[in-house]
Amino acid sequence: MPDRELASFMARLSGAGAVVSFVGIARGRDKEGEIVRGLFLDHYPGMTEHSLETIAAAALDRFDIDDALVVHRCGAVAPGEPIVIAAAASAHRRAAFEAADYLMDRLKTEAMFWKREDGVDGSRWIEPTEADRADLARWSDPCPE
Amino acid sequence: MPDRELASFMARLSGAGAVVSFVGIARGRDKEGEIVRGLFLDHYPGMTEHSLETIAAAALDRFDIDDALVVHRCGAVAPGEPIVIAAAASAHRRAAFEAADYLMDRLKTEAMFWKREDGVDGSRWIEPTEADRADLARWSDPCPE
Amino acid sequence: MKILLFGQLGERIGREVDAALASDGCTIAELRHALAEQWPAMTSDLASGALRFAVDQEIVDDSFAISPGQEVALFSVLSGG
Amino acid sequence: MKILLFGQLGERIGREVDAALASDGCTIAELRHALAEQWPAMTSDLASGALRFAVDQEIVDDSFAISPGQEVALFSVLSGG
Repeated sequence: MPDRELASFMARLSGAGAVVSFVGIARGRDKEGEIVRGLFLDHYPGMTEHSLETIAAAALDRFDIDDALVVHRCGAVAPGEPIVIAAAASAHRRAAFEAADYLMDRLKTEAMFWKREDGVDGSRWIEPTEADRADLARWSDPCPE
Repeated sequence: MPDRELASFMARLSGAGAVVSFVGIARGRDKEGEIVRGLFLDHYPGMTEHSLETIAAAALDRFDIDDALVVHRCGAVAPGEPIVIAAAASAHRRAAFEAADYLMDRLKTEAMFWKREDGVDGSRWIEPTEADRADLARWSDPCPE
Repeated sequence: MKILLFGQLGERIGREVDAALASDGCTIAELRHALAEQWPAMTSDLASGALRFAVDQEIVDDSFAISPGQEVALFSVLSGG
Repeated sequence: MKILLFGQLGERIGREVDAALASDGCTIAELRHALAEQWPAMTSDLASGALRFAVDQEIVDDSFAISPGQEVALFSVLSGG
């Protein structure tokens, strides 16, 4: 549950003034507006966790943040249920906002999941959208590393 | 507590795919690095709440979001305690990120509070910083209303 | 007439002061003048233009005429959230 | 040799398949060829270049030589989070 994840993330901070968190929720409609009965997120135990850790570590490297959190569901997820929480903590709010935004843009394309939408008329496996790829490209400008 | 506020905000949503929340935490050091023992937030019952509602309503007007939340502490706040939670929920994540960022920029300058930092060598009443005013000015470009 | 004060002003002068002034049709300009006379510690604040008045929880300007029974508040610069 | 499959490929072919191939020094290129022969349903995927192999949880290229006992996985395009 995202609220408990947020509480435990905040409990481990010391000195941060700002925490930005993102919660992604499974939607009951697909991109075409058709009903989605549920999602199934296939993953590769070990490599999937490593992909999430790599993304969190990149955010810690790139932004002036104290801590970063990525928790992702796998397996079956029903509409309305949270899929992911990503959060960043920093002294001042701008860095936390940017880092959380960055975490999500990378997670949407690079998190190691294979996602199936189960609709009324069958299922389909989905790939990152062009919009997801464009969001990620926002960060490829020379960065303040 | 921000985690409970987030949980109840999420419980009232239906159909949103993205929730971005900001939690501000009282810091134990002031801008000069001096120890802060506590904050006191004076407020004007009625008008202060109205100022928060006005800011939330402006975010709902300006961005493609389903819901917005602003909860602010008043009175005595100890270092490490949360002061504010602001959140926005939307179908897609970009609008929620922008709205949460906007809520905070407005709250930092326009929320009707008078804030005193109690340090080791006395207290001082504080005003929005130049950085806060510059953050707010980011939103004064022609907006997508 | 009762005036509510907040923040630094409330701490220095009092969170609620009683201005020696009839509230019957008195304007904000007249109130500003009366407060400066009664509390010299507020004079420079009142002259600086940094203070704003609210009547019944709405910000008003100097020409506003206060009716009896209205809630009057005097704000120094906000800190924000 | 056991191969782990995920996502759509795992659903179509099986989440774990046993390639008729000695794992003793076989390269990824050889494995790709053997899989295409054994599962014609994978041939177009394997030819498209959209699939990637991982050995012991590291992405490897076609020249990589698999040692006995290593964990081999075949990925189709990720969906992301």
